[in-house]
Amino acid sequence: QGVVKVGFIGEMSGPFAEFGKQMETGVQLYLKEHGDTVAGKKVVVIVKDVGGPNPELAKRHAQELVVRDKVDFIAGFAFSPNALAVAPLATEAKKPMVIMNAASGSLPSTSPYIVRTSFSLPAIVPPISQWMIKQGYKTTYSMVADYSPGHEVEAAFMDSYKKAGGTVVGSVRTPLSTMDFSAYMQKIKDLKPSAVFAFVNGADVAQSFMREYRARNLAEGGIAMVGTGDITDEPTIDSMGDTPLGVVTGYPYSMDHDSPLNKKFVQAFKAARGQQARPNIMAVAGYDGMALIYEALRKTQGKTDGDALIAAMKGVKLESPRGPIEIDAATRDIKQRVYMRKVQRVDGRLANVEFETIEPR
Amino acid sequence: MTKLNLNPRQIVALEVVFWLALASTYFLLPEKLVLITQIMITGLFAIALDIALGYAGILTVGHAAFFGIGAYLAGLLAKYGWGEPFSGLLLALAVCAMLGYLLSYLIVRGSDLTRLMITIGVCVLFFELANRLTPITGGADGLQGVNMWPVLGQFRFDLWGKTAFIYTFCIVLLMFLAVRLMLKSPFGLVLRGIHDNRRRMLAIGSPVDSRLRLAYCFSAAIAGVAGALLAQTTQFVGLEMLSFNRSAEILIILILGGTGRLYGGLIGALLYMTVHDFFSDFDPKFWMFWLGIFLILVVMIGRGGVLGVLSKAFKVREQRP
Amino acid sequence: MSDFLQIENLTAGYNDAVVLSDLSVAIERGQSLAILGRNGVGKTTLLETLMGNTTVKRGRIRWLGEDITRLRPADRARRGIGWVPQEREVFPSLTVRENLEVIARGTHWTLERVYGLFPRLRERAGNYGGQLSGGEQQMLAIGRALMTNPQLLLLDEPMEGLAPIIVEELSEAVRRMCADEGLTAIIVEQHPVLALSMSQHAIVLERGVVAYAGGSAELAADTQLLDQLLGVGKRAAVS
Amino acid sequence: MTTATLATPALRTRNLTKRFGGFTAVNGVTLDIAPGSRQALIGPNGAGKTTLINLLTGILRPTEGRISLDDDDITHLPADKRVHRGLVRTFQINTLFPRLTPLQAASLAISEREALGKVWWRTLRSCSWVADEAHALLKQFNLAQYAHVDTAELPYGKQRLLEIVLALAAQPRILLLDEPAAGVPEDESGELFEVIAGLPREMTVLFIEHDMDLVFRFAQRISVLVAGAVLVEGTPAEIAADPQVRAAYLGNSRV
Amino acid sequence: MGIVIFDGLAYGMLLFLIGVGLSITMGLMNFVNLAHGAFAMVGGYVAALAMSRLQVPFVASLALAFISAAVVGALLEFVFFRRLYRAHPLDHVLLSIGIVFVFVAGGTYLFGPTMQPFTAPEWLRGQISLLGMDVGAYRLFLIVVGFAVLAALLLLINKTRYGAMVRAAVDNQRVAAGLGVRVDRLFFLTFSFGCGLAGLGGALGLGMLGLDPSFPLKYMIYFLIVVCVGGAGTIVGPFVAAVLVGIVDVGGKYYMPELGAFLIYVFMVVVLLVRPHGLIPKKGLV
Ligand SMILES: Nc1ncnc2c1ncn2[C@@H]1O[C@H](COP(=O)(O)OP(=O)(O)OP(=O)(O)O)[C@@H](O)[C@H]1O
Ligand SMILES: Nc1ncnc2c1ncn2[C@@H]1O[C@H](COP(=O)(O)OP(=O)(O)OP(=O)(O)O)[C@@H](O)[C@H]1O
Ligand SMILES: [Mg+2]
Ligand SMILES: [Mg+2]
Repeated sequence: QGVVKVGFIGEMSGPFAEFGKQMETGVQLYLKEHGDTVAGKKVVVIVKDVGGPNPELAKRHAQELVVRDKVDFIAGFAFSPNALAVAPLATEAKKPMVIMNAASGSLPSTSPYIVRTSFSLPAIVPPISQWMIKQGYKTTYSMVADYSPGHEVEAAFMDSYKKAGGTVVGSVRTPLSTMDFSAYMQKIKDLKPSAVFAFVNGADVAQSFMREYRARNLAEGGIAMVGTGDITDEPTIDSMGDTPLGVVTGYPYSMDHDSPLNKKFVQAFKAARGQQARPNIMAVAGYDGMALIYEALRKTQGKTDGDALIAAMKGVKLESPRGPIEIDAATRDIKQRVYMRKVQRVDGRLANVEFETIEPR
Repeated sequence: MTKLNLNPRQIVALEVVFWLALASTYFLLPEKLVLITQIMITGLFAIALDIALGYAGILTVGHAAFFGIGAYLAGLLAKYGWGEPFSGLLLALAVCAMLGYLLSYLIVRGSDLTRLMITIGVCVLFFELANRLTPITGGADGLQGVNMWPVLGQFRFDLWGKTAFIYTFCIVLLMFLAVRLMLKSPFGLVLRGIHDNRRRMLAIGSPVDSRLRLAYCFSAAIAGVAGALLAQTTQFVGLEMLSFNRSAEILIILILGGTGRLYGGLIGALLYMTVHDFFSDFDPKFWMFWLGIFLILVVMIGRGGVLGVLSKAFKVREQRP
Repeated sequence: MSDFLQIENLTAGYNDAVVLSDLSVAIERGQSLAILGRNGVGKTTLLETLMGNTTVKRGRIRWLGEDITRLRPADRARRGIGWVPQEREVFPSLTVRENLEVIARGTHWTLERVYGLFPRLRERAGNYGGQLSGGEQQMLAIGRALMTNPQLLLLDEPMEGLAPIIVEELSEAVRRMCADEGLTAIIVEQHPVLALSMSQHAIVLERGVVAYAGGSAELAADTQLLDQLLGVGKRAAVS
Repeated sequence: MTTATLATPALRTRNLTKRFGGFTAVNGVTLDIAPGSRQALIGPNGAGKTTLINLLTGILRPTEGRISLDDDDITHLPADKRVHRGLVRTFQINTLFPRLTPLQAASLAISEREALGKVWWRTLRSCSWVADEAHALLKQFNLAQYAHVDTAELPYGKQRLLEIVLALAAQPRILLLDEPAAGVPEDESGELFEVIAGLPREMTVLFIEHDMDLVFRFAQRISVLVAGAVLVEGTPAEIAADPQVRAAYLGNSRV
Repeated sequence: MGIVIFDGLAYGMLLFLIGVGLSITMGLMNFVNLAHGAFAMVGGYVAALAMSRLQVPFVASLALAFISAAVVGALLEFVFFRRLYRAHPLDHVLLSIGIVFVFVAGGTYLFGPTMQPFTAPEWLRGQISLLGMDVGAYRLFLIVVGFAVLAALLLLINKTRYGAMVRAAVDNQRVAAGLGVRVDRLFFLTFSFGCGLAGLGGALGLGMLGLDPSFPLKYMIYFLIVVCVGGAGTIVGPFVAAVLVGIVDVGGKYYMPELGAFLIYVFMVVVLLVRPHGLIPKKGLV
């Protein structure tokens, strides 16, 4: 019996350990649920830790996975630079590379062997701005983390929000190391826009960000908080107390998405990681990434030729815990819904409750 | 404890053995070539730091500034159409030397803590600059499209990292020999003197500050070359190459190996990265714990890093200076 | 047998290097001792050993009937041994006053009394130790040792760098304290005449062993022996 | 004209003053030191002798006043440049290279003198004359047996000698010695001063010393500094006889 | 304007509260203690868990945070740090970084990689009207505690022999011991005290910075800035520096947000170029 090897490169330690663990849990859940054999081949996952944005280590791991371990797929990647550093290698080695988080817009175009099962940041922003206008938020202050993903989000937002007829009354890029958001919130309070559009760089930042939003009574002053789902990410939302209640975000996945598949998924996730654990988009992308790999292997009947595999992946449609998804045949990027959600208390915990679904164009 | 006596000739023999052993990994560990290549580059970077820290006594936790700038220079040159490897190295060398010399005016003054903070500050500022200049540097996503031409027009950088290994080995050896020569030169002795007693150096007529500036410039240039090597062999430049964390990590590597000891940087890199590699294979989630324990053990067993401990077991007969 | 201070068959040095070998000396209360010898014979090492700063290989040190060979330096000081180290070693980042007060114990010696002995220190009281002139530092080091109210005072080249007039006053003061206040001194000096005039007994060290032990007055009188041991007999005779 | 040149002092200060905060350590010192002279500087502890040397060598900047070397104003010249002009000092409190051997330390001083200080492209070993000269110097001061021992492990007295060796390695024209004999045994301090006295006639030597035997044996002229200012200056005989000096400094010591 | 300065002051106070312990271990005792944040983290976790699991009141949990960080500090001092006081500063770096790694990994193992939840007690939530401004109650509390700690430390270090003893022992351990200073005990107490202060700061930081296992690494530079810009080894120096850094940081974010991360580092470099020994240099430095 043949073996198919999947090299998984993720953040298993350090400040970003949760990222890697989410993706890896998703991967393992899929294996557990569907057995480790597909098309007559046994699937083996080899886990490598990069600990954070560390392109040369990611590339080294990838190179070793290809040369020494002879893997057939490379997967994982929470950070775009790690994925971007490996992209040329995937091209040269002709190995399909499944991105399970990295959200840089142009990522799939950097190698013909890349597919993405997570999401692209710029892609989820326009639905949010359109919803804001519909909601009557005509003036907005934009606040993004000062690094390239933040820049991408900012550009996408400015563009789509203005096109939809809104006015951006001000914008700021917050340094990654910002610990104290008091000045930014004060400024917003003084400018009185109808909403803030926010994207932050991490869960740790989101906590103090939300706390300051509440402490200054911005919500009471009629300034709504809207953002990408990163600011109310499930694994961290419990650490925020009541501060995010009422915040609206747009995102491809909520743990509280109402579907049987998702219920099963969440349950399995909790069984694997403990009752307090919360899956987020990375876990789902990991899960779907494996589903995609299985699907491709089924199509090639277990053949592991890179070109055949990538061809098999194009246009695949899957039912994911987040809803239906499709790998765009042209771009190899994911096509999926964006859900608008509001933070509410459900069963005594904070949840992103979906209230509107925007289908992909 | 009886000390093993070593005479200078035996030491040179040991050095040759060291480099031969390093070269032989090409045949012995063909699957680990990338790791060893990166170890050599990190070792070179640590040697660069050692010139500033171990020999000139300039406490710096900002050397990633030069490493990163070297990397960006080499990367940008290749990205914008001139992928010839040696020119990238030369460019990094020249620019970083110049930059190091200019910055030395800010750094070679004040106390240890001041130098520490100024170097950190400068490094963070460069990091932020690169982060801001996204159109040029790629920002946090990193610099893509670094296309290296074959070395000498012959040897492509291959998937197995063979070319990268040999190329890196040669460059690192070359730089190492230059540093080795420098340390045995009058200038090397001057640096040890300044480290030992700055006041007396002034009294024997040494323009201490200008000597330190030269050392800093030297150190910056080599750090730049190391960065360029990494950029070329990885064919990618990440913002992290400029980060404070990298500055701190290289400091740990150097201290682990032993400062002011020529081989400290290489040994430190070898040890740190293999231990890191081992632990992160063995326990990908908690390697940091084991690495921490390892560092603590090294300090508790003996001071002055690995070479500091070794040097207590051996006695080197002084050679005539 | 005295039970003031006894050094028995002491072998000591730094780590592996043995500097003092099989050295025995005993002194009694009020009977000060001069230690003479050329550079590097181990005079400082002997004092450092009394303070507990060296590696003792063999032998014992008994102080007031108690074996203190393994006692920690701080506890020796607290049992009444005052120390003036060779290179002064005042605390550079403490003011003169802090230097004196920081280790003050007991009441016999007070700030005022030290200032009385060295008026110069009073003038510089607010200056930092590191800013003092060499001689001022020397005074401070002596004053500091006195502030611990010692019964035994270890003086390692205390006169180095002091002006002649201060040397004169200081040696007189030490003589007086020994006579009137029950203080005992161990004096290491490069100037044998001075040291011998301040002590009752003397030893001459040669490469870590005692080459001569006897009365100070006898040694001072024996110019030939002085010349033989220290090469300074002629000069001593002249003055 | 020629007489005028001959009379030019090797080192001259005019109204040299140094204040630390409110405290005046050196107060309007005006000195002329003739070429080739052997001059002593004495005075009570804290009189400002070391501070004066620090001013002369550029370790401290004067608050007021000027310093000239061979008629050139060097008041603002950096310390290392003064050494290259031949103005070299030793330290009262050992200021050596604890982790270098005496041989390395001497070689270092010689290399800096020979402008080899920034030569990094050739080994020191290939400049064999440096080590040879260093060896010769160490031998002259009976330090040859310690040539390869770390300075930190040298007995104190030998370290004092190394102080002088390092100064001489710079081939001074004017040598400033701050208590060179302190800590050196009596017989050897005599020998040491013989060596100092035997230095080339054209070398100017200014020394601080508290050992009056040595001062009166070796000095041609003596300046007495009290409370930062020059109290008197004169020949040894004049100084010995001066009642003011006796009261402030000498006491009843045997002179 | 007023509110910006107030916020900056509060932020600076927090930096002072966490950083001042470092000024003691690093500035006064000359131990390059990069593990300072680890002790702050211990205090933070103890306070957070005491409050959430054991329902200990906030103020009592602050005391617990001080004590537990001091005990952990004492333990590590006894096993590791005391052996290295005389070692080269770079050995300090290696040891303390090793300890940081262990704490970060240990923290992740015990408490998971995510932020600790923290809810300030009722009386510290909301806003309070002060001088016509609506100021955060928690921030006001930080300012009050900051001044109290400052006053207490000044009394301890300047009005007792304790501070001089530590400085003497740091200047010259051999001689201090030879004159009767029980250096071991003195350093033990001082180090533990510095760690306790870190723990207190870590607990107070819960309401502003939050806490996760990477705390010791994330904020290391900030503590260093406060201590070095202020003048290591003093108490007033870090205080002034922390307040300045706080106000510059908050003011910069409000008035010149384009400068972003540049501002604080440019500020630091400029201050250090103008005053190489810090704003208020340690006495006796020449
Ligand atoms: N820290 C040390 N480590 C090793 N050896 C040392 C150390 N300090 C001194 N020595 C050696 O011990 C011997 C005795 O030195 P010591 O300082 O006791 O001499 P001394 O009689 O006081 O000389 P001096 O008159 O110069 O002060 C010398 O040979 C010296 O080289
Ligand atoms: N940096 C300084 N700050 C304040 N006072 C200082 C400083 N340096 C020296 N002094 C003071 O200046 C005076 C002169 O010191 P100096 O070292 O010149 O004396 P000296 O004549 O060499 O004395 P000695 O014979 O004791 O060596 C002393 O009282 C000293 O305390
Ligand atoms: Mg001695
Ligand atoms: Mg003096």
